[in-house]
Amino acid sequence: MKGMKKVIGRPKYLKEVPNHYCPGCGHSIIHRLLAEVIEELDIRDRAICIPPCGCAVLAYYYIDVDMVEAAHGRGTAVATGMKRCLPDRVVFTYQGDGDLAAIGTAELIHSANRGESITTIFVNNGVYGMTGGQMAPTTMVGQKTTTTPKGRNSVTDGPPLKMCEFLSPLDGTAFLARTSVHSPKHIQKTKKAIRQAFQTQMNDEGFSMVEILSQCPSNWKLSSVDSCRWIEEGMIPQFPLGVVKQRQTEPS
Amino acid sequence: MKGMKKVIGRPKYLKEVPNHYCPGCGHSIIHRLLAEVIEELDIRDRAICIPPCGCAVLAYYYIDVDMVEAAHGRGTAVATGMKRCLPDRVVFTYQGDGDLAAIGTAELIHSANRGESITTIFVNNGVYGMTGGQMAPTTMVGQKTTTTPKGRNSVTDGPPLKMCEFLSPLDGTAFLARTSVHSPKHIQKTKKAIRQAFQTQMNDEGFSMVEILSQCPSNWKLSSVDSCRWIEEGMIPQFPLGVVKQRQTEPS
Amino acid sequence: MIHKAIIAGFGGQGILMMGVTLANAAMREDKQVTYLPTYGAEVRGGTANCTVSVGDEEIASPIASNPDYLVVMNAPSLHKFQSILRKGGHCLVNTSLVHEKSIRQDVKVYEIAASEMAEELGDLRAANMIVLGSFLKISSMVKPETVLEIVDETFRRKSPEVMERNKEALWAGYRFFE
Amino acid sequence: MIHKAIIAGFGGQGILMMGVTLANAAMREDKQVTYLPTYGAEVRGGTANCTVSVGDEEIASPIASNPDYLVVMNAPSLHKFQSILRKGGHCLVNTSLVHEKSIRQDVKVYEIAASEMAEELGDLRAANMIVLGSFLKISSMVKPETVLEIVDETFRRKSPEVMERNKEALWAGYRFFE
Amino acid sequence: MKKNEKVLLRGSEAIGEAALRAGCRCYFGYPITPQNELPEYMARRMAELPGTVFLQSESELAGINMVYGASATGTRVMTSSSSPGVSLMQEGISYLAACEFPSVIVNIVRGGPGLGNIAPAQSDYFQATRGGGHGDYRCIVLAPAYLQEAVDLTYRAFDLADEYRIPVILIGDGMMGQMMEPVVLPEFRKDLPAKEWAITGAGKGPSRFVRSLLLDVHVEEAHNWKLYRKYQRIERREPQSESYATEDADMVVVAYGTAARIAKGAVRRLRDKGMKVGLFRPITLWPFPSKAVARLAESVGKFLVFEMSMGQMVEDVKLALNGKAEVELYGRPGGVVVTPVELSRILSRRYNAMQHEA
Amino acid sequence: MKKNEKVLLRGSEAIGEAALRAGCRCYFGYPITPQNELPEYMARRMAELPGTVFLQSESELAGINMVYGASATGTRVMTSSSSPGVSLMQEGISYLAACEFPSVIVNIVRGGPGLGNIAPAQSDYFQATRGGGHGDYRCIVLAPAYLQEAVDLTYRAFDLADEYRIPVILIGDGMMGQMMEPVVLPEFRKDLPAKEWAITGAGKGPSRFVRSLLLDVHVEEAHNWKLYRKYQRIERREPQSESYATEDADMVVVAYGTAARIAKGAVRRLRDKGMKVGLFRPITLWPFPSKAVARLAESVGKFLVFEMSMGQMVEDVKLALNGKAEVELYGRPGGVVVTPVELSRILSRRYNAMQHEA
Amino acid sequence: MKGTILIKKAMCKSCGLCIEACPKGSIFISKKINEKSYFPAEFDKKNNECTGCGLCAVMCPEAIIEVYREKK
Amino acid sequence: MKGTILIKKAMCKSCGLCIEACPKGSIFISKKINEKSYFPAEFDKKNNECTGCGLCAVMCPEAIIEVYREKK
Ligand SMILES: Cc1ncc(C[n+]2csc(CCOP(=O)(O)OP(=O)(O)O)c2C)c(N)n1
Ligand SMILES: Cc1ncc(C[n+]2csc(CCOP(=O)(O)OP(=O)(O)O)c2C)c(N)n1
Ligand code: SF4
Ligand code: SF4
Ligand code: SF4
Ligand code: SF4
Ligand code: SF4
Ligand code: SF4
Ligand SMILES: [Mg+2]
Ligand SMILES: [Mg+2]
Repeated sequence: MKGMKKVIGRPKYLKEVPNHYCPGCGHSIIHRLLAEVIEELDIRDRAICIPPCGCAVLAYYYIDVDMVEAAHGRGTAVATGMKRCLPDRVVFTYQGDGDLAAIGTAELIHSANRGESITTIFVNNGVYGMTGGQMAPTTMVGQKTTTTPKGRNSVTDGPPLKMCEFLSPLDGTAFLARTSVHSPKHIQKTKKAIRQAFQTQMNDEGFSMVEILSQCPSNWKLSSVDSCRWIEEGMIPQFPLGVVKQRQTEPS
Repeated sequence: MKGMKKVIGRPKYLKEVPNHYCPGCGHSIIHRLLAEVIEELDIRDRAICIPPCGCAVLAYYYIDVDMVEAAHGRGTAVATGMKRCLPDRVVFTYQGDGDLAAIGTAELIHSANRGESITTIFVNNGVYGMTGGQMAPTTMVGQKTTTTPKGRNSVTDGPPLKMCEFLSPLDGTAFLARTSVHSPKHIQKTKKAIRQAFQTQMNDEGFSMVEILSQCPSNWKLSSVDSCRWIEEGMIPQFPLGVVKQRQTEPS
Repeated sequence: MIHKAIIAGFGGQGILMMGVTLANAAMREDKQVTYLPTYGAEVRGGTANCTVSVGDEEIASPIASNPDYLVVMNAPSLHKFQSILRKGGHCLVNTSLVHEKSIRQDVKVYEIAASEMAEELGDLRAANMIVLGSFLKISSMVKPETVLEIVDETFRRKSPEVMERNKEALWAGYRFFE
Repeated sequence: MIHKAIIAGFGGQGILMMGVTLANAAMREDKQVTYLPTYGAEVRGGTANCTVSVGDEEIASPIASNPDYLVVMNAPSLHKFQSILRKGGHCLVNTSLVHEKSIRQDVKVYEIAASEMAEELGDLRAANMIVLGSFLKISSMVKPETVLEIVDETFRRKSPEVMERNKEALWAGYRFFE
Repeated sequence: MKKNEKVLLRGSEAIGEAALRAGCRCYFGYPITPQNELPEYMARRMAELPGTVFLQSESELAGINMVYGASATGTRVMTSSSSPGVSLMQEGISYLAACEFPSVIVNIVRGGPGLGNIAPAQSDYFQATRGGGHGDYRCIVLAPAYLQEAVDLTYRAFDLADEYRIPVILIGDGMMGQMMEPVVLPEFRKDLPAKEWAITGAGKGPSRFVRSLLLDVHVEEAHNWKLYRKYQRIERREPQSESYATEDADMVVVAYGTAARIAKGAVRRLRDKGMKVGLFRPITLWPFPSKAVARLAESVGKFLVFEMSMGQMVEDVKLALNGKAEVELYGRPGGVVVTPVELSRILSRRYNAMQHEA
Repeated sequence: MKKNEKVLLRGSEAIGEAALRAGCRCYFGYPITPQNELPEYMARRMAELPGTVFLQSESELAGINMVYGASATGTRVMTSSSSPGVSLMQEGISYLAACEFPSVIVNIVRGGPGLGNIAPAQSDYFQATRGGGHGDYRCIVLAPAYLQEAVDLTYRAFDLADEYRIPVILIGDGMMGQMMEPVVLPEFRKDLPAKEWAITGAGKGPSRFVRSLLLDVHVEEAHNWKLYRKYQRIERREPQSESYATEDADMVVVAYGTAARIAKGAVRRLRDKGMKVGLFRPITLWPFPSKAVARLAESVGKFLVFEMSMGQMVEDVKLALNGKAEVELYGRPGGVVVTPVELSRILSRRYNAMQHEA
Repeated sequence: MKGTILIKKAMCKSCGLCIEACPKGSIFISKKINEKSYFPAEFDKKNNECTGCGLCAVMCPEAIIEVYREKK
Repeated sequence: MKGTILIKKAMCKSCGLCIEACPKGSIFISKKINEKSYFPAEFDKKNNECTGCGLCAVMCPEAIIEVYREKK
């Protein structure tokens, strides 16, 4: 474009293909951020992603790094196996809330407690996206899902789990942050948090996780724009944003 | 005995049989306390115990209440199934630290978060007793076990998990306490905590757990008396005793 | 004899509803019937389709690899399914959303601008009922009266207005090919 | 020919060590050998025992359901195993801890107050070596020299003193039945 | 809904409704495609039915152990999942079998191994019939081919589970789960008999326990033989199968579930062309209807096993026939659903080859 | 330790040491009796060996998925457990098979089902050979009967796993794990070939991925057939067995592992008494040495399968013989270990009955 | 005009998030359906207020918006 | 004497915890082995200082100590 300079474009490591995500889905935004951070940190050669069973199961089609698919919930165990064999790689799992906070609870907690030098990108959209919108451990009280037709009942189903806060007492966790991708401002903050998490790993400080509130318009049965509003008004009060833990380690 | 009055004897619901526990083992003390509390609360008719895979697997031979053995780590899931079908019974799991804090992590956390109206008697002896003294999630840093021949290394194995503190942020937990059975005084406190936990369940206030530091002379390779000393000097500093959480609910 | 129809379109077009209505009508007529939707792919896509099989003998496979009828409500569906329509089969096309022509010469094609017609009727969402009406005309899988009965029962409880509008749409589509 | 011995006693008596030493010696003599301890019951008990099989042909089962030799280091072990000792078999008893007599008349019984002897030697824990020495005498599964070699190698690195004391104990037990 | 009225139901809903009518009072499960409609149906329906428990478990592992707990109390209980989820239940199923806790487990099988896909498949046959868990045990395995049969077998599954104190696996696939067919629903069960073995608190009586730890090998062996005798009883009494056009057949296709539907369509086509082909359809996969198929071998020389897998049931057919007839496999793994037309082509080729040889 | 020197080792340690010498660099596992000595040995030894990873996983479920991760990087990796723990690994094993990740899994089988006991048993045969997980897949299953063989097969297991990119299960029991026998250890493997399929970061090249999700049924089917062809290759090349005193035998006992040792003892006794009895011992349980046993059926009329279970391998023997000889089962479940003497009594009774009939 | 954007319409899913994000109202939904049957977002060339701020691109889930600014 | 205890020696495992717990030194380890091959704890009848405080019984893992106090 004559007289014009490109200031934003598609990141280098986001493959030039259409994705399968629903319109307005937060996963696609998060994919882009990962591609950007990987480019900026120049770690494409040594990054390994472990995509989940969940809507992001096909992440290998989109982000241009090596990947190994994990069984549902076992991402951090797989990452542990890989990282222990390849300590100089940047190994990260990508997990949904069902994957991470329900079926994968034990693996997550023990990986975090061991302080595995891995990073978890935790996409909290409050539902099981891929399987069609069932209750997730992070579903809000009162939220209707296909398995809570009358809304999540805190008495029978329990309240939503706040994973960042929950993990923070564990010594092994070095960086824990909750962000969101419902507005440009929050997207930029998310990117920063992802970068910090990777950096934490590269400094070998311990386990790092970024929990990202992410819109699932299809299963929330809201428009993309209303989904962003729901994050702002419905979710953030329950899941406050910010760095939940950042361990200060002496420079070594 | 003439002129004398029996002030302490074997509790009614502790069966009159020798047990299989090693000399000085904390499990046997805890069994007795359970029998006493069940007698005092008069709930022998409606108590159901779910013994674990662990040294206490044979608890049904000793404590005179109905029991259903659970697969290793699944106690709270089994208890959930039972209690949901029999809401007026007093359902409690009996679990070791390997059972509860390693393989059973996910079931424990989700049962606690749902606020299942069950009680967990959590015997923390810092090792896998039954299988011969391997590292448990609660093994102390530096402690030698058969799988940590050079002592638990917090870098590769992570530090010990403090389960009471870990569970306390969960809304579903109503009563959480850590006690010990290494001295008569602490034994009495443990009994009180067990009673409170059962009472919590009977008031339908939510999930209750008593974590009990318990001696395993055989695997610690210490005498019974030294084992008690190790609890006092080695474990309690890491696992502070006391009521960690007691939810105040309005009388209903 | 068994007849099979594939109905295909977007997610929100009421495709599955058409199929279920048809299947219910067939059941009411005591015919053998199966209905099969494409199901909840673990990965989302924008399309929906279903297969209805109706006949007087046990239906072996609920899948139609060679359907007698094809109802296409959008362009991708035409691309996807036209090749498997049986020779001499019938293809009903909603031309409001499908602008291309079928490339096959060996099938009968019926065209209806259902969305426009629905707009005229005052309810864009009734397009599926219009097409269903047309389908009843060009096929003979079930009687239109039975479908009316089903529509009546389905919507009466919800809203008599919607029921009336749907019935109207159904007849409009039916009459279109008279 | 294959000979089988069961050695049984308390957990802390060095029972398994006796068996392993025997097995090592048999291996050194190029015999066929298996060693089988009772293993880590998921539930603890106070007893320990092991079975050593030595022979010149492949050993089928490492279990002895009908052993040629029985070495009992405590009373419960006598109760547990005496009935399976083969007719005419040999029963070596540590009378320091086993006060009852064997009830069987069809076996040869050898008695030694090993604990007292060990105390005399100045090391109560050497009782197992004394009994092992006696066993070498009454059986002929392996040569005492080979066992000495093994004991030498096992303990030399740890402590020459302990080695010497064990050897002494071994000979004392051996000589007891000379 | 009037009595005996036909209703058009989706497979998963038909199964769910039949379960509720059979007295199922507890459902524990975890989402997985292609069976999500079943828990979702249970969630909706159980919210209305008093005295029922619907709980979405945190995993299949937790789910099967909740089933174990509920069953221990004598409650009729069900879970459902699909292949990977059912793999996670194997330890639990082994425990259920060992403790003789009745339970109904629905497996809507998908393509595998691994994550595979969600298309119809029959590759969990071994897992279901041989016990994917450890130890000697069996589950009754029911494989409906029609939704009416799915309803009837689900209803029956709870009775079988209670009668024999055994886990019962109902096996289907995504096609069965998603399709709709007219069905007549059975009546709601009332007054289920009490289970005197159930663990419900000792009351005034002696305390009891259920466990599978049997440290004494002779006790464990006795328990194994006790189970074995039960399994033999089931093998004698409960095999079920359908024979179609087998009377004068020269060749018989053996297929179950979805594959059997397709096979029946294919057989019909071949019969129309005058080929003497029949269909044998096992309805119970375990106990396998060995006698019935062996009886056919008295007159039939060739059996063609059609499975949506690389060949698993074929072993049971061979075991049943023990060399008495030729057994061939036509396996289509990975979720491919062939059409009756395609299958009829395959069959006619093999039929003609056979005729040629003879 | 000198080269080729005999050493007296406990079974579990022999397996552990052989694994390390085979180039195993990673061990993940969870305690369970009767195999605790193996992880304990690995913990001790790996603390000394640089570049190795020992990690006690929080469960068998986590353990098998750590194996999966390590294997994905091309590292030789092992886990071990016993029956209930192996049941928990079934999903993971299915994924390993699907992704063709080489791995070695040791199952020191115990009595079951459920918690059972820790005595020697062979009741996980189905699980190991048929795949207790979901989907069409196979694992190579090796069943040593002697500790030297345990060493050799463990060593070989890693090569097989790499060569065929397949999970290999080494199956033993508590007796094998606990007993000591003299063994000669193999040399430490050096310079293992690089695996170009391993996922280690893209480097400068194109990025790669490994997955088992294959949504397109035709792609999944192609993958299944690819696996199938591999399995057929293994079935052609890798069956191993031992025949003992079968040349002139009228009756052959079929047994593996511990049972085979006992059977050999019994056979020797019977031979001493002049009875023409032999032993066929499968060393690979999958691929089952079907051809070898079928060849025996040319001269042998009766096969007696001796299993420490209610009868699982007996199916493979029947399938192999396909009616060509009589197959009988002598099964002892629950952890009971019969003695050679007892077994020889059983055998001689059956032998005499057979002679009588003939 | 300080800035402009390019939308790869063929890949647009019509989620509307760019429109919501644009402070200048420079984007609208096109009336012409794309190959994927979505009505794609379109840059309003007449609006002329685009500052090249990039918010639309930051928001776009499909990463199909390129942002250009006048060279200084 | 204000108190006394009864130890069911046959079931004693000689752990010594009662001895450690007794403030009065009223318990000792017997020299006579029991059926389980343990040297059981024994009440020191001569010591005569037992107060019946019950600490030994509270501590005993085997729950085999009965405590008696003088009737008031
Ligand atoms: C063992 C097992 N159980 C269940 C599933 C089915 N499954 C696939 S993804 C998923 C959950 C998806 O939810 P989440 O993790 O929140 O990811 P999202 O799709 O919302 O991003 C489930 C239950 C599976 N693949 N494996
Ligand atoms: C699935 C499974 N894995 C492993 C085991 C073996 N096992 C039995 S008890 C136990 C742990 C015992 O430790 P803990 O829970 O701390 O109880 P303790 O014996 O110390 O009281 C283990 C690993 C098992 N029974 N099942
Ligand atoms: S279902 Fe939800 S999470 Fe999944 S792709 Fe669609 S919007 Fe995204
Ligand atoms: S091993 Fe430890 S926990 Fe188990 S019975 Fe012995 S002392 Fe108690
Ligand atoms: S760059 Fe800024 S002003 Fe221009 S279209 Fe995008 S959001 Fe609007
Ligand atoms: S944000 Fe992207 S995908 Fe959404 S409407 Fe705008 S350009 Fe299209
Ligand atoms: S009751 Fe008190 S004083 Fe008496 S023996 Fe026991 S501890 Fe000692
Ligand atoms: S505390 Fe009990 S078991 Fe221990 S020594 Fe005293 S009486 Fe014996
Ligand atoms: Mg989610
Ligand atoms: Mg413990």
